[in-house]
Amino acid sequence: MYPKVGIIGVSQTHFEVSKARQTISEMVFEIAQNALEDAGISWKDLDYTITSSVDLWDGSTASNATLTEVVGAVMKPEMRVAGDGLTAAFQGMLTILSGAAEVVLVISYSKESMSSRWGITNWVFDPIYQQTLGLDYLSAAALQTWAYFSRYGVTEEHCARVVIKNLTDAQGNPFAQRREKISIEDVLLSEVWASPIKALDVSPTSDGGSAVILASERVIRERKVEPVWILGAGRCLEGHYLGERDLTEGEALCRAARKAYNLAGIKNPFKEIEVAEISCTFSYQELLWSEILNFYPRGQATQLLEDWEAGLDGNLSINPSGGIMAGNPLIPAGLIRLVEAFLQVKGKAQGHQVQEVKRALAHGTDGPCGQGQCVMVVGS
Amino acid sequence: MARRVAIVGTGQTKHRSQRDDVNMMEIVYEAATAALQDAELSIQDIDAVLLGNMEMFEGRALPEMWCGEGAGGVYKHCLKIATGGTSGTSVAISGFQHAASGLFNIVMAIGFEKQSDGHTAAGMALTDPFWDRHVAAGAIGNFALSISQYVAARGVTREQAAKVAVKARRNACNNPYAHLQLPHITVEEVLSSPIIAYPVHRLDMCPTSDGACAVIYAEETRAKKICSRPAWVRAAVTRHDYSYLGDLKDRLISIRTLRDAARVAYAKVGIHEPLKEFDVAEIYEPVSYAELAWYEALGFCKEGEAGRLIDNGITLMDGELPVNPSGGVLSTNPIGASGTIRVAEAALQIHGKGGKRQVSGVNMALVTGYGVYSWSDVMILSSSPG
Amino acid sequence: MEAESPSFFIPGRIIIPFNYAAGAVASRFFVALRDHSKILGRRCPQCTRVIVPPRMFCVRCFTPTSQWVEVKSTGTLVNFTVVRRPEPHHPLKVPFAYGVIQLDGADTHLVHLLGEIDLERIQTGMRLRAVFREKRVGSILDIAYFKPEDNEKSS
Amino acid sequence: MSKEELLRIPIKMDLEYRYPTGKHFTHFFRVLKEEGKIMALKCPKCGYVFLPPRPACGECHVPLEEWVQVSDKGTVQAFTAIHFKFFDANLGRVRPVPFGSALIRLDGADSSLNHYLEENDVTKMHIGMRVQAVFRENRQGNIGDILYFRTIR
Repeated sequence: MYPKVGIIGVSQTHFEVSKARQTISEMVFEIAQNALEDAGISWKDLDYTITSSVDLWDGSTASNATLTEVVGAVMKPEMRVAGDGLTAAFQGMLTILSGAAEVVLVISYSKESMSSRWGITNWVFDPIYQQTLGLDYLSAAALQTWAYFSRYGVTEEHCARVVIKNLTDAQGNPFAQRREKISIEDVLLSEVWASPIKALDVSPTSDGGSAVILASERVIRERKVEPVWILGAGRCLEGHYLGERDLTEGEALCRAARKAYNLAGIKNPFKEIEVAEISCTFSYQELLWSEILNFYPRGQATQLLEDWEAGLDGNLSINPSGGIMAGNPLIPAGLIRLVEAFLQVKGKAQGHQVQEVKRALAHGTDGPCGQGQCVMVVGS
Repeated sequence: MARRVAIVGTGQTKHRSQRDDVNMMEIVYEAATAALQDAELSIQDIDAVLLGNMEMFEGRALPEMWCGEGAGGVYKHCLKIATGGTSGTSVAISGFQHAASGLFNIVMAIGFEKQSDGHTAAGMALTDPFWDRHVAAGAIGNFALSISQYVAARGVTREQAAKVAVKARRNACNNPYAHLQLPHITVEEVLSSPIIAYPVHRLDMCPTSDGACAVIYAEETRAKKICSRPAWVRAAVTRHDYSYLGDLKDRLISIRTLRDAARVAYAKVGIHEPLKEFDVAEIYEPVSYAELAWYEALGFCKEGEAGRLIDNGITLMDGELPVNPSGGVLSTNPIGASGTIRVAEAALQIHGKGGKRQVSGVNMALVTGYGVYSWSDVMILSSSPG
Repeated sequence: MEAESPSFFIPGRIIIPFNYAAGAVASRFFVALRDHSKILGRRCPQCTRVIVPPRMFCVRCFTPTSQWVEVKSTGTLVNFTVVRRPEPHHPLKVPFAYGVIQLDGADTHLVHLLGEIDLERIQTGMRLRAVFREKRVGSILDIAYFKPEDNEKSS
Repeated sequence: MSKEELLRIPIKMDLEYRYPTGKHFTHFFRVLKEEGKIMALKCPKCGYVFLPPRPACGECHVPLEEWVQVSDKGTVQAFTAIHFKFFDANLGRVRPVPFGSALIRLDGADSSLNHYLEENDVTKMHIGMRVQAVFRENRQGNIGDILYFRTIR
């Protein structure tokens, strides 16, 4: 991809069930300050801020309005992407490519402890045909799980192993929320929420957020910083009505990934990418998305469990941070994946660092059953 | 590095207080297909679709999931921008940035709102839960407070404000899409309409509308092929300001966000005498008094002279600088679309497709957006790529 | 530094009665459900699919649909879930089931509730029949649920 | 076509939120509740006194830590009386009108507080008018502890 945009700094909060000691604006200020410090720049260097948040999650209208001073946007431009945080990073990249800015703060957050995750996601469904049926992200995901299971022979046990894998990896991640040691039986015997999805198949609700600082190639050269470059990115939406979607084919993700891979010049992602941080609110999604991202042939993502369990995931590590399964709010989850991808490429991922990461993939999703998808490939 | 970009097509719905014949997603479809038709493009030609809307007004979370279908966003790059009242101009600016970035060639930006589905005033009063929500009375309350300062400082009269309200609704009669078309409205009528919040009379304020508006951007080579007279985007500037209603000392009087955005945009294009150099302006005036305040901030006149501008008919259709030939927000207000409509109407004037509201020989057009507690967007469109 | 004091919580309850325009196409679909217990679809002139519930335009072709088609109130179950975690927005008490149903005569699937059904014995491929509510108001819930076709009067 | 019945789908939103007051607002509301005092935050760099308090100064971008007590008396910067009825999602019903409201700069603060006036007759309001906070008897630790501002001489 030319011209280039680089990531020069990142930050994330510790993720917690509730950050009641902070208001949203206090939390966001902390995230922004830490990102600037990480990038070694000051507030005055910022040309543009992109926020990502959703009014209903925040429980107020135009909720970014109460954040102007803490995101550095007093008398400066701010744009809010009302959805996935990784898509906000995409918008931030475009802001630079279009010449509108050279240094951009992208920040995304959510406090799920303030409301009810399933109650809010019911309001995503169209009010005419779906909302009054009581659908939410959980019941929709359950339909997607069955569709995936029945077409490709994946089982509940596979999904339980995904949970174990993530929670084990999360033990190396100082920011992770859920790090307890549990067994496959614990997952399989946990309360059924919407069959076949059980309580422990679902990422816990979480408070927190993250930020990245993007900069133009000119600024990066001038400041002589070592960035992580954005090599490619793609975003795609698919249809909304569940009955009209093929829930196992993931057409939106397929197209978003194709676009990102093409821009990054990637032909075989499994070989050419060392780390993938992908957004999985539900355990089955790690397997499903891994196939659609073309890491594994269709129906064979369970191989990633075999590889991980044998300690042979050296080719491509998926969610070494423990991912969303260890606790990230839905809206910033994609941007947190980008932060993790950055840390891996920089070699700064501490306890969960994968060796010799040249390229990493970040994935974000919003909407029911991955209706909206965003993929970004970054590298040194 | 960035590419030149122009608006090559626009489409609007017929805006009304209540559209029962279409749902929220279908109203988006109506605008999208109208814009495609105007540009003589098919949905396959579009690389990215961007939506702008105020989600709380219809109680939606991620409305682009449902309404993205109507926008033609299925299997495309599609996302939603929301920045309060400036959502409509923000999504237009995002659309411009998408096309200028080099990653997308033809981009559609759509603003929409279906206010009849919800309670706009209720949604609007859901400001921050700790301070303003307790007392806030939406945009009307905000403006009423701001206007009390403006009137005291500048001495504009309620008759002068009413003249703005009259101009808008009369201009709207030339616009087949406008919501409030009142050919015989008079200053007296505005002044005798009930006070909704001192000193604002009902007819000083914008209506609530159902509607959607789409604009299509194309990068230079495609723009020239698609459109015989493209409306080139020459500047797009955003300024936001502090969080709480009481934060700004002199709200409409200085409106520093609009002043600064205009200063930067004018410098970029080389505008020195806006009243002379712009051929038309489509500005976001949710209330009559605001238009007068914007005249000053945009440099159409000296401070305190806005009343004279309207008294002398400078901004009427046949004046030196027609402001809002479309009828403006005062005539049509589907909030998430209101800013996008400003952009579309300005582009329409450059395209020469303004019909009865066409101003002759438009080469340079000014667009503004307003939202939240004094956030501003300024765009400049021109018949010349510069 | 003084010890960090615990937060208060400002309770906020957002209560807004929304009233969503169904639009002409969905209205006619609901009126047929309400007045005649009939399920209507729309045909896309381009891809010829019969879309149920009907749309004003085909999402795939971005073309207005052109023709009303009545479909059967019977169909085949293609996917389902049994919901056991209660939520205030649910229309039924848990446990209950959602089904994705291929209606006879339709080319798309319908998402709806399943009822009069043994939740332990739901299987894809089951034949289902719509059960209409007695008091119908013009809503997708005018179909109360779908029940197994061979299961007369329920258990 | 014109005779076709057009339907609407009613869905009532009723969502519960718990907004934590965090570090700054907790202090403000605690002092308001327990001591009946109004506190504001001062920027260490430019000296601007913010009310409502907040984590940072938007011009200087520095964290705000220095609490200063401001007066319960202040000056009206902007005023109105609201006459239109609207559905208050917070109350779940229409808010009673008319009511007076104002932006009030409390003595010692630089920004203004948006609050109710006791007065709802605009002919008795003006910019520069002096007002004083009237507190609720049993204060609970939220902005409603100030009932409204009454006109003083």
